[in-house]
Amino acid sequence: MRSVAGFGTAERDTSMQTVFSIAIDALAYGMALFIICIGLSLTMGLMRVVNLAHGAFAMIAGYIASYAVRDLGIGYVVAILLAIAGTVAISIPLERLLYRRIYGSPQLTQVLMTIGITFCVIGITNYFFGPTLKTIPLPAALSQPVDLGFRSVAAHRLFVMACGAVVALGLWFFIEKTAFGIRLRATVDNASISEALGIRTQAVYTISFAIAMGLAAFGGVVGAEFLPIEPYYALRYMVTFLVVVSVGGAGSIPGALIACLVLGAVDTTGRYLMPEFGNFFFYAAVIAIVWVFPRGLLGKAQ
Amino acid sequence: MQLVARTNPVKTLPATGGQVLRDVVGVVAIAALGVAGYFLFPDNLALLTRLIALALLALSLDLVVGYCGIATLGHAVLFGAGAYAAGIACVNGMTEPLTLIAIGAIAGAGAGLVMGTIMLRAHGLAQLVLSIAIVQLFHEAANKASAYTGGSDGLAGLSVGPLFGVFEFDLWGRTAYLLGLVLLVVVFIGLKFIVASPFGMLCRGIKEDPIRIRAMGAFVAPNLLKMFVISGFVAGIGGALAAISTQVVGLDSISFELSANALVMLVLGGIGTLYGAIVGTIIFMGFEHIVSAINPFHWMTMVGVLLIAVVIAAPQGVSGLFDRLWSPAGRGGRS
Amino acid sequence: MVGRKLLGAALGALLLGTVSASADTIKIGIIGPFSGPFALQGKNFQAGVEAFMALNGKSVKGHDVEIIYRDLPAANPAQSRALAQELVVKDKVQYLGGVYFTPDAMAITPLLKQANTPLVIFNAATSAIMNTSPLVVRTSFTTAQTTTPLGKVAFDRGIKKVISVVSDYGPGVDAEVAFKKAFEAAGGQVVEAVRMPLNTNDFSPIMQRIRDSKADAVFAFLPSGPTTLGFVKAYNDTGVRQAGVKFLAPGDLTQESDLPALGDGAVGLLTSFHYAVSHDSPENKTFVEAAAKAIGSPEQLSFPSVGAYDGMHVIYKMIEATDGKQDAEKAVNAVKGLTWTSPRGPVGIDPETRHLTQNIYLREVAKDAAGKSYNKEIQTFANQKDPGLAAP
Amino acid sequence: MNGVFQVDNLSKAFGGLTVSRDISITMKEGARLALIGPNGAGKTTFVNLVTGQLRPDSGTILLGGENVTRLGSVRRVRKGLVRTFQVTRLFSDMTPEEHVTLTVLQREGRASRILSRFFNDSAVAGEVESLLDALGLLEVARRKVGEIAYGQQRLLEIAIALALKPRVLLLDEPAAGVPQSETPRIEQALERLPPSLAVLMIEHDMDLVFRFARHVVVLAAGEIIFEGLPAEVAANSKVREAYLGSYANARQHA
Repeated sequence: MRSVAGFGTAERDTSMQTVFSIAIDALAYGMALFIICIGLSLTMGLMRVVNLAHGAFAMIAGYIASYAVRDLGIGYVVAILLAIAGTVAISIPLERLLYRRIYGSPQLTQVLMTIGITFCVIGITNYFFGPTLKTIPLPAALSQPVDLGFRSVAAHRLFVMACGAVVALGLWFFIEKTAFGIRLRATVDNASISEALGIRTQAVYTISFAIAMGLAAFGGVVGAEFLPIEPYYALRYMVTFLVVVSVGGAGSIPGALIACLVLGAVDTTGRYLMPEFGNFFFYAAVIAIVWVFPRGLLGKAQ
Repeated sequence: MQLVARTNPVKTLPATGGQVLRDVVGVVAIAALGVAGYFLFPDNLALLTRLIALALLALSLDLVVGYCGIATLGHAVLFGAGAYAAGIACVNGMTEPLTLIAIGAIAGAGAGLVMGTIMLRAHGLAQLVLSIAIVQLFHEAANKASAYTGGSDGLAGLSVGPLFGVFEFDLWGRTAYLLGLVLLVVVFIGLKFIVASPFGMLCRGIKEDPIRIRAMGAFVAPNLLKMFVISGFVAGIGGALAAISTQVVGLDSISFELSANALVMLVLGGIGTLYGAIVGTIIFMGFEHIVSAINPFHWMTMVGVLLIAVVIAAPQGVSGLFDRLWSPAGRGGRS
Repeated sequence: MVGRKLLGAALGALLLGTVSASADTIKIGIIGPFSGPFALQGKNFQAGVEAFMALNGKSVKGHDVEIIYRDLPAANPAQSRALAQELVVKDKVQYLGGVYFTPDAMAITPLLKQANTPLVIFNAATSAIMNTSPLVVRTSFTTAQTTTPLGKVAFDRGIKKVISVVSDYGPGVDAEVAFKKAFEAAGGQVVEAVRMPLNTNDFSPIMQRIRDSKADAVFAFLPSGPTTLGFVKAYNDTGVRQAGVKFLAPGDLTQESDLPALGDGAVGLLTSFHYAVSHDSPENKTFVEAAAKAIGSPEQLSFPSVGAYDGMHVIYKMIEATDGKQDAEKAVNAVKGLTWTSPRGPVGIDPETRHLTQNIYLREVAKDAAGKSYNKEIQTFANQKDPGLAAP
Repeated sequence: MNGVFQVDNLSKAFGGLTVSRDISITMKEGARLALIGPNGAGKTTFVNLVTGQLRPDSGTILLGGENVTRLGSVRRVRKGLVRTFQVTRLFSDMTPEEHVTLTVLQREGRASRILSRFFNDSAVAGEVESLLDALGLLEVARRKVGEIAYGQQRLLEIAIALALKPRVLLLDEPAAGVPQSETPRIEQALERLPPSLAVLMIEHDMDLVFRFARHVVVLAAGEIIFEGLPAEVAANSKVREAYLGSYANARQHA
């Protein structure tokens, strides 16, 4: 009798461990998605630009970071900062020259323009850096496994989760509590009145765009362990980013966070339980969520 | 009821005729262009046939995007349904080409019914995402059902019988091209009638303001669904044509990539005119073909530049640009 | 509108019509993924072709050879057929070569008879292609061919229980079936066979399943590139490797161009394949030197290059046999039973199947003196035919 | 009291906020009723409830004796309950002729037809012309709506409504946003509405109300506070308090 009972407990322990283990994986993956996607949520929700080239900027950052760490031997954290700065520096002239023309344009025009930009970025990257994968070596502290008691987790995954939390809180504070956030929201609500009130809306747009690109860059580098950097990155994950942002409700930080965590959890659990139908779970969840929340989880009414 | 009862209007409106004339010219131009293509590029007919199949997809997409205002990135579902239906029928012994086209059209219409039913639930961005989810699910389903579809290896071994029992689908692709051209012209004329019909006007109205249409006493969703079915019918013809002419059906025919390409071609040409769909397909595919032949390794950048240039130079699409040139005074108000 | 379109058409004619054949030039059309996500494989095709021509000259028996490359970025049979048709009809190529993906090859084979053109496949690795036309010759491998020896070797190394994890597409399923058959024939047991979607980004749930299965080893097949990288990373990060689960795979997974990205995580992985860039022979040394020069940087060199190199060898033999005349049947007959020493070792064209008979090697990822990862060949299985074709 | 249109005890609340409370209205054929009230009184909510854009929490709506409370907005229109919009809802790319033709075709159940031409029925064309003529829109019949004057757009709204041959017509501020110079044309159009038609008009312009209405209902905070003849409205102290006073004040300040 005792042995049977003992066996039962062991069985339950293992299954609990499995649930925890899956939850941790799901959280890490969801947070990585969140960091990359939140910038897109801002551009789509606040600036009303369907920026399909978002992934292209994340990819540019990945290349910069990879080059910095591998070829210049710069430290990981400095490389992240460098990648963000570099990506923003590249994005600002693009905003001036190209994006400014499509603010307020029909969505389809924006799609055409940003797909064009994506193609160019892919082509140019391929030309200069070749088609191979580029890794961003992690510092020793992040590449070790950390023992959580019931299993070991790569320290990098914990780092990603922490980054996600910091980004979510920081961004929330920035948009809700700072003077710039107020200007940004005012500009979004009514650009012409804001302009009349003395807000320099063009500058607000430029800065918002730069912030969104900075977030893309951060996400591209930090998330590279999940979504490896290669020239086709920009197209390969375009759909995932677009889906996640829309499901969350464009422009909503908590919405994007919930969407990433929910979809991350569905994806991870689905792939564990029935890997052969992994994509079915993900997209069925997307359809179900959109069916119940036609404007996205926390999307605002038109 | 006095207003309605009065039958003798003071002034009489002249008959409408200009638009009809324009459309006759347009159809003749398409047919002439097609025949010219046959003689100018006798060695590129397979490519041109593929162009026609994709033009049919773009036309079908225009019905939904341009006339109903529904953005979709999953339209290849309808194309793929037609292609696979024709392909599976052909592998199972149904080799008569026109029957295969009909089978494709019906399958496409069925897929349109399913897709429309799901997509009409949402609006805007959420709708776009639904379309993506649907095309991914169908793609996955086609991959899973490899016993019927050949999965990722593609459905091969289609041996299509000769058209009318006489004209073989051969290496040079003349039969396939001419069949495609005739289908394109017929479909185009049919669609011109449909978009000019009361139903077409109703859909244009729904695109601009569904609430107004409801206040006029017309249902919105059933009409949009109807357009989805028509759109599926056209896309299904395109898919079946692709299956017949290439004798292989691959997963790419039901992919997000194909859907996105079709949308790019359509927007490039200009939405809501039907001409834009054809012009966009010719420009995109022609440009891609030329630059990828010149430099097979780095042509993608050039295509990107083309798209950006079009947005800057002709935000309404290339046919919009043409419209402005055609009647510089008339259409200034479009924004 | 008419004017505009005609202008476009005329321009197109101008651009397309400039290639005209000189009488004494034999053209070879090569279709491959030269751009897009598989551009690296396409580049390897080109490197193999250019290396062969650099070493063996640009003419055969006085006939000049000209190569025309056509880009087919992803599996797209309709486009593939259109390109092949154009190459045959317009560019008047006498030989077709290349083709990375199976459906693309399937789209071309029905054309060959009427076109009187042989197709030499440099890569596309599904067994069934060879049955679709007698004018196809293949100088690459099939997944069944490279995988089958792994089943026996795994059992011999004391592995009794294996979990198979493959991407859910043609080659993945081929690999699973071939491994299972060979491993179970040897006496082992495949405890679980998992097929996962192609576009999986996070593999940790799969790793959890591998752990749960209590297998001694995991047999894996994924398309090369980002997915493989993610899989190998997860294998290391989630402690599956530390738990002692061995890693077995066909060599597609540890192709040389991916090794720098895989890094230390790949060391010790066991794969079976027909070619390693590190293969120790004078023929290979010459080849690698020439191909590295062609591709620009030697790290990008990988297995499609040798498929292309040997493919060119076969095409040159065909040209020799037909003396420059277009006769597909004669050309194909001439290379049936042909044997030669390829950079990968001794090879021959099986006269029955027209597929390459070759050695398959068991390799282990190791580090060389300079700290670079490479595939170290540790065992040879000589003269392997394609089991997929041998037993239909 | 039985009429062509009868609303009984209609109520609606959003969360805790009651926007309509126990509203009852009866209209006979040929009625000319004005619904007035200060901003936020719930007038447009009332129209939305009656036409089916919103679901009432309780109450019934009878049209010609038939209970239509559970019908959707489209079915109500088809039964003859037609509205215009406070802010014009028109298709800027289409012409007035196309608007009215589409409406007539739809009324006859032919708007969803694929296999017929839009302009090929002389009976329809004749009806469209007479409607446009009656509202003075004939000379702009072939211009795009985006290019015609706002007053003409308001008239087109009425033309569309009339093309549906309504039994009950709800006019939501027909003169809103129309420049002073164009209001006479609107007034003229209202005067010439078919006499048998029951018309309910929401309006802020009191001159227009007094000229048009034979009966006035005043709504404040979602409740009817007055019902009677136009002449009595000004005298009613409740109304003065709730509405006219503040309205007059607002006007003086403006």
